[in-house]
Amino acid sequence: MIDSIPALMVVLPLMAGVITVFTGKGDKPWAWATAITGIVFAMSIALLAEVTAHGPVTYNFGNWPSQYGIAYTIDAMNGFVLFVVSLIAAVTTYYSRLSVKDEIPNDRLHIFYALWLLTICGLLGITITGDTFNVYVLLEISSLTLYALIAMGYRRDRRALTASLRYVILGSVGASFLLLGIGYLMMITGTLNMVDMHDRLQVLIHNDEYSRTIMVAYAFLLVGLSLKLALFPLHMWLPNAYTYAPSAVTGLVAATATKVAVYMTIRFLFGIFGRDFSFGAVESSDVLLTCAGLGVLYTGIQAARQNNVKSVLAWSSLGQIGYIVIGFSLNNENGLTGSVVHILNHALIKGGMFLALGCVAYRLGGTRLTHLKGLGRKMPWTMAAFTAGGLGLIGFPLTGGFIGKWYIGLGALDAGNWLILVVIMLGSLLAVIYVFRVVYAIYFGEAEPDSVHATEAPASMVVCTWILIGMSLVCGLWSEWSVDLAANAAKAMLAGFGGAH
Amino acid sequence: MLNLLVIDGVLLFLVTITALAVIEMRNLFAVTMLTGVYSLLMAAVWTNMHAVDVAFTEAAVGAGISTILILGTLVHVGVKERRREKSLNLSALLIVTLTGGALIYGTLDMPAFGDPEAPVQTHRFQKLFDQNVGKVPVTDTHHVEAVAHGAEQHGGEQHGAHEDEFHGHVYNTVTSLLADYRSFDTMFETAVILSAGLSMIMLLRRRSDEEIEAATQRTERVDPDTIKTERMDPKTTQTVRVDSPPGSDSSGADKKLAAEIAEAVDSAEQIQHDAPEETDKGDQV
Amino acid sequence: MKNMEDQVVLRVFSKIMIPFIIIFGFYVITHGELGPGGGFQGGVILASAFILYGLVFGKDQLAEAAPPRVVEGLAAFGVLLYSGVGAWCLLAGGNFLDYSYIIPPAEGAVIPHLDGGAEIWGMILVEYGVGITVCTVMITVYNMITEEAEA
Amino acid sequence: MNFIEAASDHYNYWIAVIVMMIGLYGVIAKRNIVKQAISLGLFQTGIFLLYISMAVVFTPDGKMGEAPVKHSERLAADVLSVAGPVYDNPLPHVLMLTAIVVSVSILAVALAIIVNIKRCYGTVEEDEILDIEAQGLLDGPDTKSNREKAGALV
Repeated sequence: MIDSIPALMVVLPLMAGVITVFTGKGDKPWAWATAITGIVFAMSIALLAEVTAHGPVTYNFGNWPSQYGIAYTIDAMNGFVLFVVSLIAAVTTYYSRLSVKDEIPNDRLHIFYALWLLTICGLLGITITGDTFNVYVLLEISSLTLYALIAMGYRRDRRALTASLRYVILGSVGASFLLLGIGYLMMITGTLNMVDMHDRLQVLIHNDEYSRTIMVAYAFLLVGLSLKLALFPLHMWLPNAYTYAPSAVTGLVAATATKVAVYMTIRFLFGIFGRDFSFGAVESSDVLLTCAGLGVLYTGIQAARQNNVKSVLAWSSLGQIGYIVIGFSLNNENGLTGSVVHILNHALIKGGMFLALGCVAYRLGGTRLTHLKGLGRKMPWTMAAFTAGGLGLIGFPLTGGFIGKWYIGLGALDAGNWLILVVIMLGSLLAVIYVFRVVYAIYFGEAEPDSVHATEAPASMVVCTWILIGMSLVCGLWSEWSVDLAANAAKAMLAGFGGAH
Repeated sequence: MLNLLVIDGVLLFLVTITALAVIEMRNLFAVTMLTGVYSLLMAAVWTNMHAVDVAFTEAAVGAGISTILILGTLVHVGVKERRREKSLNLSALLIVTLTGGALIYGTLDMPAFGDPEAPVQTHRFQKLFDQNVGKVPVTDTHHVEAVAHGAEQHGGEQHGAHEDEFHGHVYNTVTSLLADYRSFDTMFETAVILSAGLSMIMLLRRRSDEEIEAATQRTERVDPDTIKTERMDPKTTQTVRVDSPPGSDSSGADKKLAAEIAEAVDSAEQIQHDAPEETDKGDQV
Repeated sequence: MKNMEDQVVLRVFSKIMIPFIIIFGFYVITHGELGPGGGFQGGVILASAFILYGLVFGKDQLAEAAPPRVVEGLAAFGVLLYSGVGAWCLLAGGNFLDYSYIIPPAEGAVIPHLDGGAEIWGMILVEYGVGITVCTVMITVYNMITEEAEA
Repeated sequence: MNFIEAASDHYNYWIAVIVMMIGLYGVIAKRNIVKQAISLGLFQTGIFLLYISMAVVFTPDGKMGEAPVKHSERLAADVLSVAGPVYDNPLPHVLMLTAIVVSVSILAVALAIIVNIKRCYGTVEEDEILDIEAQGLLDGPDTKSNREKAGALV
């Protein structure tokens, strides 16, 4: 059975998601989804252990050779991302019971959880697959279900609908650009398999054949992926979508969707085109660094101006994506390690903080700054988690957020790019402002009449919040294991495809 | 070849004109009909290019299901597009020109249209078409090394692959690729369709059966959401949440609550109206 | 929709047509191995029969002929059938979706059923999975988009 | 490479690009969200055209290849080892079948959201929606009274 884990990682959430339609009403869909995501999480650990111990694993669907059929290839890099995604999925699913009951019409819970599991299936599938067209199909599964899940926030705030529609339009344009890029590559390589495509491309690049086509394919893939990961000038869909989505959905999306897109970008830049092309033949490093650097500053300022705390965190997510992009655009081992480890830490922190806000929304029906005033005394545990997460966002030493920034900073030093260091510092300063603006309101604000009667959120929700926040603290204090895994992943990616060269 | 190319050219010309008309027409009903025409023309183009399965699908989906879908939407949203924008949006035109220019620039290096020597026609095509790829023995699939880069070193075949005798059993190679070689993709395609259906149910179903029943029994309907998500009075929010799941009760209290809430929401909106800087500054594009 | 119920020609003609459309739909699904067609196209054609029925005879009649709950259940069942075939192959000892294991192989065979018989079975089952899902989802989409504007 | 040669070699791709760009223009420039969703469909169809063009093959003597459905002649040719007809590549067809399905799914979800927007905002014109949002009137839940207020604004 251990051999089948790569397939089951994706097939299990798919089949389970479909079965959820039949589970009926009440807590049954939730219990079912929780069990499945738990199993998937356990499998991801087993897979990561296997990959770390014995190197890349390949799984051929239908036993067709990977160049002809569809194959999954798991190496240190996507093994790690799979672990992150399934961890967040398991925790948010367990968390979601009360929150979802509160925000989604109760006669559709089974459909909600079916879509939820299909989203997870899509995200895991994008991460694990070794076939470029499969990426497109799975991207569409995860996006389609997310559009619907985000739109369901309209029961609480109708702007969820327009946010979701904007996501539909921009997300589909992004996916279409991806499809175009894949089409151009297929036209000149004749294959869809990532490994095969990488080999063929290296030959073509070396012989300087089809160079204009490769260049355009590269550009379109990069733009499409940037849309999906919400890189600075292409970020318009993200803030409102995160702000108005149902709380549990925000927790899941914010922690995973953009991270998976980041992973895909790393895979395309380093794995398929190869770093010699991506950062040598085309000067994408400067473009990416500029966009990401400006993004960090701009989104920091925007975050400090928001009155809805969910929106503060959404903008801050964009800034953190900026750090991750900076990390891998530096094109050296420290930078890439920083990116990968920040994928984990930011997922934990941001997931945890959004879950904390979900607790607030559950008790008060909203997450505006005025709602949070004086909550430090009413909901001590939730607010403590929020504050701890906030410290992580700033990159306070001994928190998870620090580790990633540290390695990205080291990468910038290695690259001799002082400007980036300044940007990271300024970004952290902005983070101090927007985090403490909220934290001040929490502990020193005068409670509004709305929140006088607020009490601590239900234990199950607080515990889940603390699992994520606690893990981020643990990753800050004992960072060796996560950094080791990330460094492994970075080495594998820098070495070309799957570390097999 | 020439006559086929002429047909191709004429059809593509029509396609382009129809696409322009779809964009420029203001009556959405006409736009819907033109979308159907566009799809049928596309289906003709693809038949001409021998993509029969694709043409079949486009005709069924583009001209059939999409049209019904858009018409169903128009029933809800009305058929008139209001004229607010200028006739030509220059910034959009600039973006489009740049994108299109880049794409055309990329085609310059491509193999010519219909080139039999193009990589897509030579690399790995013949075995797929002849359906004699041969499977990897199951015991070999998990081996960790050599798979990734074994291909070129082992003469284009993964080592241990067996010659397949499946040769020519399915006449339609599109089906054999769709349902066998790449059947994993097709499974997700089916899942995409299912998620679209589930999303529609999630977003558009107005009420569950029980709710509809309960609603018809009341003299005046009270939206259960009003009670659940109002935000001015947390005490009622909590009591309602604990005591009465939405839609399960129907009483005068409901109506009274709803009236109160409507009033409260009114005043809240009034406040926001007076002080716009208090409102959320979410990015609006 | 109400007006359509008075149109005798429409009613009679669609009643005649619907069985043929359904037969054609099944033909297209099954014939996908030999000519153009397959689960997706056939599914859409099958759905069009139901949608025609709904358009001409009204939504209530359609709900009677194809109860929404059953339709939605079948949509999920189609995907389950597809992935179930894959899982069956997995349990039988092959990789996921390795159709040659659909009919369990003989003892000790490294690669079973090279003659393609099992492959054909797998493809037909899978095509039916696609067809069922597509057909029922299209009916659901029609049902949902024509849901009353104000509840 | 002169222009005529480039055009005669790639005109099909170019028309695909033009169709795509017409769709993309609609997505960006049009303010009616139904129109945007339809334009998105046009854009995607352009991509399908590009892929399908990729599959076409001409024989050296200038004939078009055949549809990738094997006829009995083909099988006979295999048995007799004579050169059979040249066939188009079925792989892009397969990919585009999947992509068409995806595109109609996106259209369905987009339209579902649009119908809900119409309910809640009373309009499907993007600038009017933005006006309503800018006035901060939609900060409340989706209720009947709120809906009517939004409708009254338009």
